[in-house]
Amino acid sequence: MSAMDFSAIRSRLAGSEGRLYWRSLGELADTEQFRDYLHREFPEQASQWNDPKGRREFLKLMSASLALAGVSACTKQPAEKIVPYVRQPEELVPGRPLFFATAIPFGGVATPVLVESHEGHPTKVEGNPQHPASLGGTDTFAQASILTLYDPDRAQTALFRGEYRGWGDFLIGVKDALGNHRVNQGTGLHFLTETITSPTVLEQISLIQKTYPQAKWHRWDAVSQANDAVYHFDKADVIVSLDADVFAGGPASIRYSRDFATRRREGVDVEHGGTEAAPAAKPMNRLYAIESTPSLTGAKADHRLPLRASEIEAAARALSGSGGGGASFSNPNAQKFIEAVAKDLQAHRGTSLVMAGDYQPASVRRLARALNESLGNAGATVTYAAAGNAPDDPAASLRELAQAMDAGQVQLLVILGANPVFTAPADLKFAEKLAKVGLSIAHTTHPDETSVLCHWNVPEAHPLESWGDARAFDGTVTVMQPLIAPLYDGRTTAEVLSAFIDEQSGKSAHDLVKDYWTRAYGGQVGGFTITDSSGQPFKSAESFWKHVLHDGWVPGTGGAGREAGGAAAAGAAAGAAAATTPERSSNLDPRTSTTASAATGGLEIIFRPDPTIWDGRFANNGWLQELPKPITKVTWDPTAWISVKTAEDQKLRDGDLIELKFRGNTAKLPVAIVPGHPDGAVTAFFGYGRGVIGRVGQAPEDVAREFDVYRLRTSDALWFGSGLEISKVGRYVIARTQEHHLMEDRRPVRDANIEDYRKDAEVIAHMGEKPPRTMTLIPEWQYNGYKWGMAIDLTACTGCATCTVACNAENNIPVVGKDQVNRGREMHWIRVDHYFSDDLDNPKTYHQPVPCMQCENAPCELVCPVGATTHSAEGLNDMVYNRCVGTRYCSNNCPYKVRRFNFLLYQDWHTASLEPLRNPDVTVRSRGVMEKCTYCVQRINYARIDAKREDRKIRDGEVVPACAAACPADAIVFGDLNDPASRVTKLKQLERNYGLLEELNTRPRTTYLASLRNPNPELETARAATTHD
Amino acid sequence: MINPPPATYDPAPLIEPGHTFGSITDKIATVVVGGRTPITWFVVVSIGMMIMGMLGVAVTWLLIKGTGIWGINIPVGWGFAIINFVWWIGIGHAGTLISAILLLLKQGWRTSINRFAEGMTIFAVMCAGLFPLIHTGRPWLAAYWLFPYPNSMAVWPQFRSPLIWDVFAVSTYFTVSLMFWYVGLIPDMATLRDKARKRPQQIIYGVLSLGWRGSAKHWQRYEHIYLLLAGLSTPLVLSVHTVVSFDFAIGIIPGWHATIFPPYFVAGAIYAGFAMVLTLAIPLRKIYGMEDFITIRHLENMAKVTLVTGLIVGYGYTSEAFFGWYSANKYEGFMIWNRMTGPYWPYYWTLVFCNIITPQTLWIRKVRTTPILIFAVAMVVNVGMWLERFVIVITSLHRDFLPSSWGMYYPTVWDWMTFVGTIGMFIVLFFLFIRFLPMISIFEMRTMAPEAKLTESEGH
Amino acid sequence: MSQIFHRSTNIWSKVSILGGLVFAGFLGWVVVTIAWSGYVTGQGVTVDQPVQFSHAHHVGSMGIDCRYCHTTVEESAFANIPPTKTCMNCHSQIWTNAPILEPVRASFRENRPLEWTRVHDLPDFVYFNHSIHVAKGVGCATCHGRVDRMPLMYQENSLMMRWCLDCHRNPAKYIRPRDQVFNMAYERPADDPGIGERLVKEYKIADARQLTSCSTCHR
Amino acid sequence: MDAAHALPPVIYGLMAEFDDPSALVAAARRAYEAGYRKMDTFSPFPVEEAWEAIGHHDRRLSKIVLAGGLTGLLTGIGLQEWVHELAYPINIAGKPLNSWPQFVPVCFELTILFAALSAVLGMIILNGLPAPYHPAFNVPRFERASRDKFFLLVESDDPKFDRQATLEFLKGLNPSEINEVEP
Repeated sequence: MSAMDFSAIRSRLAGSEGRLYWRSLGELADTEQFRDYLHREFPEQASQWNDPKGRREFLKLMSASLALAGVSACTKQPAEKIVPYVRQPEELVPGRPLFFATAIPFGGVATPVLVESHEGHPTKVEGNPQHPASLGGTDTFAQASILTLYDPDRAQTALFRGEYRGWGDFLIGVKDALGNHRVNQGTGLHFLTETITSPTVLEQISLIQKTYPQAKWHRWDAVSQANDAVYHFDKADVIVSLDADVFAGGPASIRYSRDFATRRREGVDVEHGGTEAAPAAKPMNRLYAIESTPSLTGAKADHRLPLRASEIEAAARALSGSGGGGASFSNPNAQKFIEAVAKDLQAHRGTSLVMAGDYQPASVRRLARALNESLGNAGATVTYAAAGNAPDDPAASLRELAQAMDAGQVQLLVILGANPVFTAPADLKFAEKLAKVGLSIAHTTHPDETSVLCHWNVPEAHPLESWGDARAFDGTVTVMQPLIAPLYDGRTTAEVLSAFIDEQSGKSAHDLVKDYWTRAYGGQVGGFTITDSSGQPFKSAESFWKHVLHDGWVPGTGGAGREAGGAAAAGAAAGAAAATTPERSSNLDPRTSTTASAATGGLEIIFRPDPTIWDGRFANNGWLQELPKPITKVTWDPTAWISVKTAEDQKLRDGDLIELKFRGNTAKLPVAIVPGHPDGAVTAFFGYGRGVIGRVGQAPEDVAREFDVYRLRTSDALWFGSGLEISKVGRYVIARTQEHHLMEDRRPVRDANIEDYRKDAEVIAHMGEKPPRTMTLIPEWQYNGYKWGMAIDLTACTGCATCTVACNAENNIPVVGKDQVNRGREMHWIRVDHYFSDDLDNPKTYHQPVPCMQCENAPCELVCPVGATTHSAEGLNDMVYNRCVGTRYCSNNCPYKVRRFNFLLYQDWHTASLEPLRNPDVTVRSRGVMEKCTYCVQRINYARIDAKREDRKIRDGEVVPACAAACPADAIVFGDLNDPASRVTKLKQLERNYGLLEELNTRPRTTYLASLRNPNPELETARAATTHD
Repeated sequence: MINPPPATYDPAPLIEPGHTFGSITDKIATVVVGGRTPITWFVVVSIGMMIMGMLGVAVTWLLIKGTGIWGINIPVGWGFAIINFVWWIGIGHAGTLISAILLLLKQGWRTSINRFAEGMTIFAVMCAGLFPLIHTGRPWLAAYWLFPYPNSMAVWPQFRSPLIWDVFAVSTYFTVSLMFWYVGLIPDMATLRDKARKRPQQIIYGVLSLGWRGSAKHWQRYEHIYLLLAGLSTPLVLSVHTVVSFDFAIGIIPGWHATIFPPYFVAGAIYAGFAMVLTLAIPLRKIYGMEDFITIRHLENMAKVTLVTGLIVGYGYTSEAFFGWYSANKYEGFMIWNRMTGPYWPYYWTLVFCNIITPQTLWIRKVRTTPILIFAVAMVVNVGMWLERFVIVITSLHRDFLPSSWGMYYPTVWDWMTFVGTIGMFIVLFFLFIRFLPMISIFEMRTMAPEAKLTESEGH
Repeated sequence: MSQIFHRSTNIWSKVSILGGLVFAGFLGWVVVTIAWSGYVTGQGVTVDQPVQFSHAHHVGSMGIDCRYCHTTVEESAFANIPPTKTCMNCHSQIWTNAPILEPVRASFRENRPLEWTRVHDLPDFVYFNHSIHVAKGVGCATCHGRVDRMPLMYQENSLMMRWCLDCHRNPAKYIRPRDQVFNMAYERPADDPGIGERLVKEYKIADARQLTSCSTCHR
Repeated sequence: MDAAHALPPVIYGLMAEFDDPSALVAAARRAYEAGYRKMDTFSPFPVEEAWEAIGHHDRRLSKIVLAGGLTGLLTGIGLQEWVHELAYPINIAGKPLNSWPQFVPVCFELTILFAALSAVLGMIILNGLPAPYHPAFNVPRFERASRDKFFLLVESDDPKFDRQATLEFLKGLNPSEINEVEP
C-alpha cells in the first residue's frame, strides 16, 4: 500500500483559482487508497462492543444522571423523600446556589476560580472576575477539575503496604521513621515535589530544613511551566513566539488570552474600547510564531514559521543578530522570515515582545531575555523574576535523587504529588531504584504507578476539599478554601508536611494556612506588605482573613505589583529549589549554544504534553479524554504528528500505527498527518499508556499500553532530540470528531486582513449572500420582551475549547466513549470546528466555536412531529426533552448539525459518587432523546425571575452562558438584542458580523465576528493575490 | 398510460379456453379448502419463519439498548429504518394501483392478479409500518404522542411536520386497503363456506362472509361501493407516496429539498411494486399451476408497466443531476457530484444500472414473454429501488452544509437483521394468505368465463 | 344445503359487533379514569409521614404564618422544609414529651434529619419556582388548597400540565393582591370582577405567550 | 329480512334454479311483468341485468359516502386549526399559527378515510349483514349459488303470491329445478 499521492494534492492546490481549502488530505488526493482506508477505518460489521468492558461501563459513570421520572405521562412516580436540615446553616437558602472564591493549582501555580455550590456540593467552576490572573476566564483543566473531585477512582484512605491505615497511624508511622533522622540531622531523608508556590508549604519546608539540615528536597515537574517571565500582552504591538504556546491552557494562558484578544480587537472596533481614531492610536497587535509543533499560538499567529525544535535556538540567535546569521534552516523561508521579524522588532522597541517556549532549553530563554532587554521590552511588555525560577537542567534534581537511591542512601523518601515512576526520564530507571528506598511515602490523588510501589500511600485532597494557598502565574497569592468536606480521607500537602514538624504535627490544613497568614499579617513571615486593594491597612488579622476568603486573593501580592509578585513567587520557588539545584552550568552568555542543532541522520522527536490530559494527570477525567484535541480533533488517544512531506517520505497515512525507536527505547503511536508540522520531525505526546490510574485512564492491556511516550524520554533529551527511527507496524482506529478540514467555497469562517477590512469593511459581507428580511410571504413573529442573541468573535477565539468543557459541566452532558465518538455520536453542545487553508506545508488555521444558532426560522422545529422543539417568546429555540420521541428528523434538518442525540443510555443511573456533580437546574437526558445548546436557559430563567421579583429588567451581562463565562479570551458575548445599549447588540452592528449559512434564511441568533489578521506586508506578498475569491 | 396491447401481434388470452364457472371455482378454492398443501409451502413458510426470527431478536435488542445499536449517527440521523420504510411502502403501491386504478380504467387483465397484489399491499404496508414504530427505539411513546387525543398535558401533535402527515397517510392507506381487500373477499368467503365440508371451516368462512348469499340487491350495493372504493383509493395511493416524499422534500438538506420528489417517488413506488408483483406471481403460478389464469399476457402487461414507470424514474434521476448543475447552487452541485464520485459512488452507479439500464431489456418482446427473464429483471429492480432510497437518505445526509460536520454511515449487523427480518415476515404473511384465502378473486374470474356473457334472449 | 348457523345468529352477530364497540369505548374510559385519578397523580391522597404533623392545627388553630416554617418561599425556587430546629423552637417548651413528637426530639438529639415523604412532587423535568409565583400574587391556597383545614397534608390539585396551563394561560382568573398571598381564607371581593385583570397589569405579569413557552418550565 | 305476517307462513317462498345468467335474467323479467315484486335473484357473480329486472336500484350509498367524506374534511380542518390556533398557540419555526398549506395533507387523508369507512359500513348495514342465517340456505342446492347456479326466489309474503299459481308460473320459466323454501 503506497502513501497517498501528495503531488496530486499540490498540483490541485497550485492549479486552483483563488483560495483553496482542503478536507482531510486523503480526500483531497481522493485516491483509491483513501477509500479503502475509509472502509478499513470503519469496518462495516464493527460490533457495538469493541471497547474493553470495564472501560466502556465507566464512560457512563463519568456523567451524572437523574431519572427522567414520568417521561411518559402515565408512569406513576415513586415516592420521593425530602430530607431537611436539622440545624440549617445561616447563609444557605435551599434552591439558591452559593459562590465561593478559591483556587485550583495546576503544576503548583494557582488558577483563581469561583465555585458554584448547591446545598453544599460544588457543581461548577467559574473564573474569579476580580482576580488579575483570571478576570473571569478559566481554562479546560480548571473547568474539568470538578469531575476529578467526584471521580470514584480517587485514592480513598491511607494505606501501609496495601493495608488500610488511618491518618493517625500515618502520623505515628512518620514519628517512628523520623527517630534516627533527628540524630543524623536528616541524612537519608528526601522529599520529592513538583513546583511549589504555596507560602505556607514553603515555610514548612524551610522549617524542616532547619530541623534536618541534611534533608534533601528534590523537584520534578514532568511538564514544567516554570518560566521566569511574565508577559504583558496589553502593552505589546509586535509579539514573537519562539516555540512558546501561551494559549495552550494552564494558569498563565487565561490572562494572556484575554490581554492578547483585547489588543487584537481594540484596534478594530469602537465597541472594544477603541475610538474612531483607534486604529491609528492602538494598532492591532501582530503575532509571529516561530515554532516546531503546530500550536494554538501558531494558529492565531499572523505569520508562522515551522522549524524543528532543535532549530529554534539558531532562529533565536539569527533574530538577535548574534552569530546565528549563517545557520542553515530546514525551512527555505526561514531567512527571509527572520529578517522581516527582526526588522519589525526593531521598529517596535519597547512595545515588542519575544517569548521563549517552556519546552526550549534555558539558553533559548536567555536569548529571548537578552533580546527583550536590548529591545527595551523588559519591564514594559515583559517582567522577569529576580532569580531564574527554572533550573537549566530540570532533570538534575531528580537525577541526583536517583543516584542517591541507587547508592542506597535514601532511608525515607516522601513523594508529594509527583508521579516519577511514570514520568521520570527513562534513563533514570526510577522504578527499580525506588525499590532500594528504606521507607517511601506517596501522596497522590489517585493510586498511580508510583504509589503502588511505595510503602505508605496518603490520599491527596482535591483542591476543592482543601485549605491552602498558592501563587498565581503573576505572583498573586491566592487562598484556597474547601467547598465540601473531603469525600474521602484526603489530606493536603501542608498537612502531610506538618507530620515532619513537631510544633505543627497533626494540625489541620485550615489552622496551618490561617496561622501562616495571621503571622504574615503581623509581618513575622513572608515579608508581605498587606493592604486592601485600595492600599489601606486592615483593621485586624481577622478582618484581613475574612476579606481574603471572600475575594480569594491577597491584595498587594499581585495586580499592581505584578513584578514584585512574580519575583516573590519565582524567588520562593527558586529558594526551594536551591536546596538541590546544582551550580548553574556556565553559559550565562547567550552567544554560545547548548544544544546540538540541526538533526544528524534519522528524524527529530519532539515531546509535548497532551493538549487535554496534559502530562497524564487528567487521564482519568472523561471530559478531557473526550475533548477533541486541537487541530487533529482526535479524542481518547494520543497521535504522532508528522508533516505532509514526512508522511510522503515515510509512506505513512493517517491512522497508521508506527513504532518509534529513540535512544534504544521504543513506543508505539498512531499517526496523524498535520499540515504545518516541521518536516523530518515527529511530535509525540505524553500522558497516555498509563498502567495505574483508574477505569477511564488506564490503558487496556493491549497496544494502548505502548502509547506511553515517557518511555522514549531521556534526561539529556527532555523535549527534543535527533536520531529517531520510525517504522509502520499496523493500523489503529483513532476517533475524530471532525474528519473534514476544508471549507469548500462555503466560508463558514470569514476572514480578512486588517488593511483590507479598513479599506472596505464590506469585504466580509461580500463573502456570502444574505436574503433580505422582506423576502418572505408570511408575517414575521415579533419579539417584544427580551430577544436573546450571541456574538462569537473569531478574531479573539484561540480555539482552546474551554467553552466545550464548561458546557459539559453546566449542562450535565454525558461522556460517550471512544467507540461512540468513532461512530459520530459525541454529545458536545458547543464544538470547536477547525479548518485549514492555503499552503499545505504551512497553512492558515481557523477555529470556530459552533453552538446552536437559535435560528428564528428554525428548520428543526418545523419537522418535529410532536412539537418537542418550539420557539419561546424570547426567541429561544427550546428543546423539551420530556416531549421528545426521538425521530432525529430535527437533527437531519439542522444545517449546522449542532443537535445531539442519546443513541444509547449515555447517562449513568447507578454511581452515587457522581450524583452531587449534576447541575440541579438542568434536566438530565435519558436514552432516545435529542438535546442541544439552550443558551443556558436555566441561567436566563434564574435572572428573569430575580429581575421580575425586583421589578426591573435584566441588566446587560446579568445572563452569561457557561461558554461565554468560561472563555478566557472573552470571545463569546451574550445579551438582549432588543436593548440598544447591550454589548451584543453593538457587536452585531459591526461590519464584520455575519451569520453562518445565512443564505438559508434561518436567521441565526448566534452570529460571528469575522476573523481579522494583521500580517506583515513584507511577508504577505506571497498570499496577497489569493486573499479573496 | 396503460393501453390495450397494440395489434402488431396477437396477445395471449387472459384466461386459457375451456374454463367454466365450476372449473374456475374449484381450481382456485381447492387450494384453500380440502386441497392438499404442496410441500413447497411448508418449506417456504418455515424458512420465512426463521428469517422472521431474526427480526424478533433485532427488535428486542433495539428496545433494550436503543437506536444506538444501528449505524446511525450525527449527521446521518436516518438509516435503514427509513430506507426500508420507504422501500416497503413503495412496494405496497402496486397492489392498490392494480385493484383500483386498473379497475377504473376497465383493464380486464387485472382480475386474476388483483387479489394477491392487494394482499401484497397489506403485508408490505405492515412491514413498512413497523419501521416508523421502532425507529425511535421507544415505540410506546411514538404510539401515544403521534395520534391526537385529549391528554393530561394539553399538548398536541405538530401538524406541520411531514412525519405527522405520514402517520395519517400510512394509517389511512392501511385501513382503506384492508377494507378494500376484505370487501373483495366477502363473496369468495361465501364460496369457501359453501364448498367447505369441515365444520370449523364452514363456521370460520361463514362468519367472515357475513352470510353473503349472492342476492341481486346485495350485489348492486356491493358493486356500487366497490367502484367508489376504487375511486377513493386512486388519489389515496398517489397521495401516500407523495407524503412519503415530503419527508424529504420538506427538509432543507441538499438532495432532499426537491420539488420533483412527489411524482418521481410515486412512479418509483409503482415501479418497485410491479417488480414485486412479478417476483411473486411468476413462482406462484408455477407452484399452484395457475398458468391458466395468470397468463403470459398478464406478465407481459405488467412488464410494460414496469418499463414505463422505470423510464419515469430514470427521468427523475436525470433531472436531479441536471438541476444539481443548472441551479448553480454550490450545495446542490456538490451533493450530486458527491453522489457520483464521493465515498458512496458504487451505490449510486449500481442503482443507475439496476433501475435505468436493466429495465431497457423489456423493450424486447422475447424478454417480456419469458417468465424467467421477467423474473430476473424484476429482481434486479427490487434491489435497485432499495438502493435508490439508500442513496437519497444517506448520501444527502452524510455531507450537507458544514464540512466540519460531515460523516459516514455504516450499517451494523442489527440493521441488516431488521431489514432481512421484515422480508421473512412478508414471506410468512403472504404464504399464510395463499394457504387460507383464495389467491385469485373467484367471483371476478367467473365473469371472465365465456358463459358469463349474457345472450340477449327474449325481452327488450 | 343445511343451515350452518342457527336462526338466532343473525341477532347475535349484530349485537356482538355493537357490544364490542361499546366495550372498547368502556375500556378506553377506564384507562383514562385511572390515568387521571389520584392513584396516578397523587391528588387528594394523604401519605404516611414520620410525624403526624397537622397543618390544620398549626396554621388553622394557632394561626402560624406559612413563612415561619417555609422560610425561603419568597426568595427561592424551593419553599424550604423547616429544619428540626424550627420545630424545637416551640416544642422544647410545649408538649416536650408528647410521644407523637418523639421522632422530632430524636432527630434533634441525634442530629439525624427527619425524612418526610414528598406530597407535591413534580416530575424532575419540570422546574417550578415558588418565589416568582408568590411575588406575582399566586396565593398558597390557590395551588395547595386550604392547608389550614388539612389535619394531614395532601395534594389538593392534580399537578397535571394542563392544570398548570390553566393559570399560565389566564392568570387573571387566579391571582390575588400580594398582601393576601399567605391568607388561606382569602375570597375575591364579589363586587370587584375586574380585580384579576387589574392585578395582572399592576404586577406586570407576562402574557400567555411568555408563560406558555416551553422553556418557562422545562429546561 | 323476516317480514311480519298476520299468521306465520307455511313456507318462506319458492325458488327456481337456472343454469346460466341469461336464463335467470329472462325469468326475473317475466316474473316482474307478471306483477311479482317481493322477489330476489341469487348469482355467483354480479349480474347487472338481474337487479334491473327485479326493479332494484339503491342510490343512497353515494350520498352516505359524500357525507362521510365531508365529515372527514371538516374534522381535518377543525382539528388542526383548533390545535394550532386555539388549543396551544405557539411559535413553530417562525411559521404563522394558521399554516393552512401544511394542514392540507392531513385534511385530505381524513377525507378519504371517512369516505371509505362510510362506504363499507354503509354497504354492510344496508345489506343487513351480517346475516349468517337465511331461509334460502335451507334449500340444499342453494350452496351452488356461490359456485355456478342461478336462482330466482319469490317470497311468500308477496301480495300476489299463491303457492299453487306461483309454482305453476315458475314452472313456465323452464328452470332446471324448483324448490320450496322453508322459513
